[in-house]
Amino acid sequence: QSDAPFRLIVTHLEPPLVPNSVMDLAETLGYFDQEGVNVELVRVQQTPSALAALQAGEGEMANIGVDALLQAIAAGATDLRAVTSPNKALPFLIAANDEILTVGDLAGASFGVGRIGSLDHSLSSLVLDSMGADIEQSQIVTLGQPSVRAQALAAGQIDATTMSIGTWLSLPDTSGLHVLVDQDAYFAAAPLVNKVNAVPGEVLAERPDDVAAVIRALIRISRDVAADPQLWVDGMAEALPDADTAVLDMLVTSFATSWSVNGGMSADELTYTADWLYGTEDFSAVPPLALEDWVSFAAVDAALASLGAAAGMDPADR
Amino acid sequence: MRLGVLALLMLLWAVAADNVSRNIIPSPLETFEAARRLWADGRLPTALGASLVTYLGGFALAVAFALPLGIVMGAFGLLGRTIEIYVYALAATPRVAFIPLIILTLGLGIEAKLFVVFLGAVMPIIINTYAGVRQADPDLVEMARSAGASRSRIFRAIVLPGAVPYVLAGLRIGATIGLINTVVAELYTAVTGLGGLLALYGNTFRMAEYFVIVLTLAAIGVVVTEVLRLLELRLTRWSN
Amino acid sequence: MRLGVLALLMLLWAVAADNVSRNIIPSPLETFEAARRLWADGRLPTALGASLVTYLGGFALAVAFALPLGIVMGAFGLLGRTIEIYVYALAATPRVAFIPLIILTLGLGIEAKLFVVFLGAVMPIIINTYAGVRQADPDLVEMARSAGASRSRIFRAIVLPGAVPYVLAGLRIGATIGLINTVVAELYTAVTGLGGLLALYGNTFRMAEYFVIVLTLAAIGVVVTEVLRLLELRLTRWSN
Amino acid sequence: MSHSPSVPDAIHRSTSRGRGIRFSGVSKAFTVGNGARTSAVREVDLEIAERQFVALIGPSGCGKSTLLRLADGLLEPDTGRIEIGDAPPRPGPAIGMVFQNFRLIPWRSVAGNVGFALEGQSLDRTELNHRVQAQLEQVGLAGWAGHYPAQLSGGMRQRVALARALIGRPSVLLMDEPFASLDAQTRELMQDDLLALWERQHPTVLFVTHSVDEALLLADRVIVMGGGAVLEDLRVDLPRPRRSTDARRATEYGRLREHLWSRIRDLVLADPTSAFFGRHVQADRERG
Amino acid sequence: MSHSPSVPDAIHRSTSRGRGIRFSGVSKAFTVGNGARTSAVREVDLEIAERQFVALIGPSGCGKSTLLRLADGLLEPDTGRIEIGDAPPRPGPAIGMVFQNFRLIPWRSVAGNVGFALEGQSLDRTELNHRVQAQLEQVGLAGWAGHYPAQLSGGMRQRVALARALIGRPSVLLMDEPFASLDAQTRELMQDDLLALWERQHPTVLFVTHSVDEALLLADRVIVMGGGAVLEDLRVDLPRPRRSTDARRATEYGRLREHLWSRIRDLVLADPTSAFFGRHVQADRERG
Ligand SMILES: Nc1ncnc2c1ncn2[C@@H]1O[C@H](COP(=O)(O)OP(=O)(O)OP(=O)(O)O)[C@@H](O)[C@H]1O
Ligand SMILES: Nc1ncnc2c1ncn2[C@@H]1O[C@H](COP(=O)(O)OP(=O)(O)OP(=O)(O)O)[C@@H](O)[C@H]1O
Ligand SMILES: [Mg+2]
Ligand SMILES: [Mg+2]
Repeated sequence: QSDAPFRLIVTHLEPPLVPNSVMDLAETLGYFDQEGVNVELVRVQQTPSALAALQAGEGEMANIGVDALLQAIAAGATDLRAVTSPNKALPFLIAANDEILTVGDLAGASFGVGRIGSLDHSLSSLVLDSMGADIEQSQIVTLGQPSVRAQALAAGQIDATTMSIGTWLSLPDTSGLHVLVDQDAYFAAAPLVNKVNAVPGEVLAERPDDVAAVIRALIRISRDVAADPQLWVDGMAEALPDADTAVLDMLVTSFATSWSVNGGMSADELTYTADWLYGTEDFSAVPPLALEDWVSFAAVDAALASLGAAAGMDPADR
Repeated sequence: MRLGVLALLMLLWAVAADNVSRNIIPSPLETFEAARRLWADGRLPTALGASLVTYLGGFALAVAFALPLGIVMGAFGLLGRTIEIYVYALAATPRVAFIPLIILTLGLGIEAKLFVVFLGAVMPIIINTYAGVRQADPDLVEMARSAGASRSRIFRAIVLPGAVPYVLAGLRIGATIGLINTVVAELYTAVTGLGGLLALYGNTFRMAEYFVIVLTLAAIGVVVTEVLRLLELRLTRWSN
Repeated sequence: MRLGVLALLMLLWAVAADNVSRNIIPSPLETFEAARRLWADGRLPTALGASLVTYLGGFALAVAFALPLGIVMGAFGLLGRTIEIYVYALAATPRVAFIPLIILTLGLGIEAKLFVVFLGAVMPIIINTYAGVRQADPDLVEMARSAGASRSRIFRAIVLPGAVPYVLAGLRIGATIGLINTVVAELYTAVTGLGGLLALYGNTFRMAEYFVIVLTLAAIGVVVTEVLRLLELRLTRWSN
Repeated sequence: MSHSPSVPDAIHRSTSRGRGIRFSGVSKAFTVGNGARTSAVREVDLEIAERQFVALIGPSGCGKSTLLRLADGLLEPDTGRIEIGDAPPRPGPAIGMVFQNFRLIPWRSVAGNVGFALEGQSLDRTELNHRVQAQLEQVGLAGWAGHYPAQLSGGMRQRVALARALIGRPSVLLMDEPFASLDAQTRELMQDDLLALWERQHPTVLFVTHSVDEALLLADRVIVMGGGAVLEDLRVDLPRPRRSTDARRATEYGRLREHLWSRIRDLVLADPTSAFFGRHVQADRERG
Repeated sequence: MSHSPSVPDAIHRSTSRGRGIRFSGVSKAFTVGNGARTSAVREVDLEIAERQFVALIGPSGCGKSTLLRLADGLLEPDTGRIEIGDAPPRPGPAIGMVFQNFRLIPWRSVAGNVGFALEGQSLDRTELNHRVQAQLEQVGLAGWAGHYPAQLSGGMRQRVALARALIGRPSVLLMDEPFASLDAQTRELMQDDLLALWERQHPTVLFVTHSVDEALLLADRVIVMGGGAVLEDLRVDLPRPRRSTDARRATEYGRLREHLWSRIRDLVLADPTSAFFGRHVQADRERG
């Protein structure tokens, strides 16, 4: 193993209120150290910065959206590979104001999305479709950043939008708003992997042991948290002194089956995700990739070989 | 001469495109192709139109607000000294800090966008106009007083023409920042126009298209500053 | 006088906090509490330090680059006219367009941040310096030539001092934009400093903390422009 | 034209009768640098009757220009009071001022500079142009209306300043060496024009000059200043016109001239507060 | 001090011997507005010997200032050639220039303005200050070294400009009405100083004046310009010193004076290209 720090690029600024926080906790709770890898978290604001940094050699691994990874590979960064996913599906929900009582009421109401054709737009469309509503009946308002969508909802400028549960819970005042489609229903309707940890080919070739060690650490902490939710609550409370423990308790129950105890790399889920993405508008001009052209199972398999596969929530099918 | 530099830049670009890894820089040819495509399918004209409305509208508002304020600040010394510090404080506050407030009060539509452009363009114009007015030639002002000119006539005939080079430099800077803020506005409030395309192609790594948008923005900047240059030539004819 | 305006603003703020819905505007008291907390737990000082290094470093680079360039553009008319259009084009190109290139070439560290700040601050200083140099009094320049002054001495003794008000206005604008770009840099490259805190509290809707950061940024802006004001007073003593 | 004046003309005639100027205990000091103050005008008491033509003379830096700016209401006195007619001075076209350093507006043409003084009044465009053109002819710049100040010679600039001061048909004329940049012959022409105007319109004139001969040619009264104060106040009781050699040979002329010369020479050389005090004086030097 | 000049002094002495000025077929026109051109200097052929004191005289706007700027190398002639000594003019402290409009640097003190001309040379600070102070004393501004131009009277500003031109101990002096803003007595003082300097250092002097008397007092030779051209070139063969009444009564003085007067009056009044052509001339007007 190399002495150089292994830089893991994340797109959140402090441990987020979702299972992705295992990356932060693995560092603060010493899981990386135990695996003998010197991990340094590099925080950037958004996926494009993370990807640019990864390609510039400013980091060895980055936690990014699957859509961005597929786009980047199609645009020429052909050596990037997804190797693990500590938090396959971000827990999204659809929030709306109190005038919208059912998804049917969305017809004619305004609905905030990032961009036309962006992932959240396509996902919301999929979810609403499965519930018998057509998002195109709503008035689509493109708003960019998730926090802007939340602000716009809070300010009464739109009637509904998709956001992560973390964003929802951090809204200071949700009076007059409610959750229209909760995270479980959302995931059930759109069972997609949306974030993965990607590495460039060079790192895979030159530092396979470090990559495996990082994945091992992430799998171990995921398993420990799945077994003992209080571990997550305590870790988060330590990292976020301002956080409300009641909220953490509530969140951890809802995450009970969301931990990537096997590295979060199910070939079926990944294939399904890619297939679905290639059907969306953003990818209309992008030639589809075969699974092996954007995923590498070797590292996660090496980790599972030493740790053994866990049964239950996180299928490790190939 | 300018064309020579342009040719040189094109060459540099081609070389850079060839040598920078991972297709981050598209080649001039790809970019040209993308431009043709975007123009033909109507996306570029539509986005350009939307952005121009935002940009020119916000810039016009900024000029209409900043010129009088800068003049008044310069004219009434006490007022200027009192509020300049707040103006600078406001200027130094990142625009993103205001986005929530703007959404709350102005919504997501054209008003909010105009306001973001306005916020960006207004500061340089105020600061330069203020500086220009304070630099008025005291001898000429005294002469005008002696001729019985009213305060407002002194302003129109002496102070303002004397501040023209400052105001023009302020307009130049304001115009460039206003353009940048047009993109910001289109990203942070309802996503539209060139800013929206920039986000789209940036997020989906279509670098050729992305470059087309960047070059379009640069071209708008050039056109506006050339217009300002003509204005300057007209206004400073007297000094040869 | 200034303090009076300050008191008025505080009052306005308190009223706004009470009346705007959904806690978008925190009350002055909450904000003060948050400031105390952030200061005590060391987050604010650390972030402030990091941001100041980025800001002042990038601004210094911008000054060191823009002043000579503006002077040279103004001094050699042909050169100025040739490159000004490119300068304006560059100025009008949104910073975000360069972020991927910057990360690719300069990485995520302090170099990239300094460069983003530099990019923002450099334009107003160039434009104003250029305008100031071109406005040099031709009679004085001729006098200096008559006295046998070399080109460089004419510059140091006549043209530059004459351009001081322009340069100072340019520095003011550059300083404010540099500060804004400090936040941008801290958001788009490795997240640190006040920009990082701003994003953090903005994204998680902790508005009191958010306001603390905004006010801190405004305070930096005020301090820097006050320093520039002192500089101006020193440099323009001769005109009372 | 000459036998039936238009209504605005009549109005101008009526305002253009001279008004007296009164200084009572007027002092003015300027702050320089580190709070030090230079006294420019000290305790001036002076009463100038309406329609009087008064020359102001004195060594360089003695406060002449400052006194004129006070009289125009451009500076507030530190102490004392100034009145024009019965009221404190109010700057305006009714008080014509020729500044020592011209003060032309660089971005206005010659015509624009001259017209500036009239723009406050609601004259129609043609009337204004007409008057500007007439005034430019008067100062010999008829063909230069469209030129900018930077394109003029020194003497031309001074004549533009002169035209600007005169165009308002002022009842009080304050002139700070208005002919200093003119060649002697053009200067004579302008002097005669000024006297003719004075006799026609009867303004009160306060005229700073560096030339004793010019003072004696033009003025009813010569005031000598030194160190900010009024040192002497001489009546000039010479018959007009005074340009002829005969007039200049009059003993009264010679007496006044000699007196003023030596008075100012003493101020320049013998006054211990003078900048030239102690300068070697060629005692045997005679003057003609 | 006086019997053992320091080395730099010796150098200055050696450069300060006059050099001749030669104009051969020099013309200069300015572009005004819409491409029209005003001719300011036309076909001037003029040779000024080294150490000569030449006065330049002529009506307002006839091209005197332009000729001086050409001689200083500040303007390139459109046609013709100018030489100072054997080479084209090269601006520098060895050619002292007093501009008609002073051109002081507003942000420099009086001392800073005067010292400006010397800063190109590698003088040490004390030597420079010493020379500046001496020069300021010469023009009667010893106590004003720290003042800024805006705090000076018109005559004081002119004297600063004078000091700046003289401090380089120039071998050629180009002076554009250098005493126009001075009272008559201070002007005499400065005239005498200039003559003394000329006799001591022997610069070549080209001196624009509006006063025939000043020209005849100072110059070896008087050039009359009109409409951009040299119209007359008069030797002044009067004995020096010329200030005394006797000298002025000499018939030669009277003849020259009368001749120059009428020549320029004709230029101003009788020349059909003159701005004042056709102006009513009081034919019976006599001059003294
Ligand atoms: N703005 C000013 N600031 C400071 N001092 C001033 C100012 N204006 C004039 N002074 C001083 O006041 C005194 C009188 O100046 P003033 O211009 O009235 O003289 P003057 O009689 O017109 O001289 P000149 O004949 O040389 O024009 C001078 O000592 C001058 O330095
Ligand atoms: N920069 C310029 N642009 C255009 N015309 C000019 C310029 N400088 C001088 N002129 C013209 O050239 C002519 C001669 O000007 P110059 O200043 O040499 O006259 P002068 O003899 O010095 O007059 P004065 O005695 O009034 O100072 C004038 O008609 C003037 O209008
Ligand atoms: Mg004066
Ligand atoms: Mg001249």
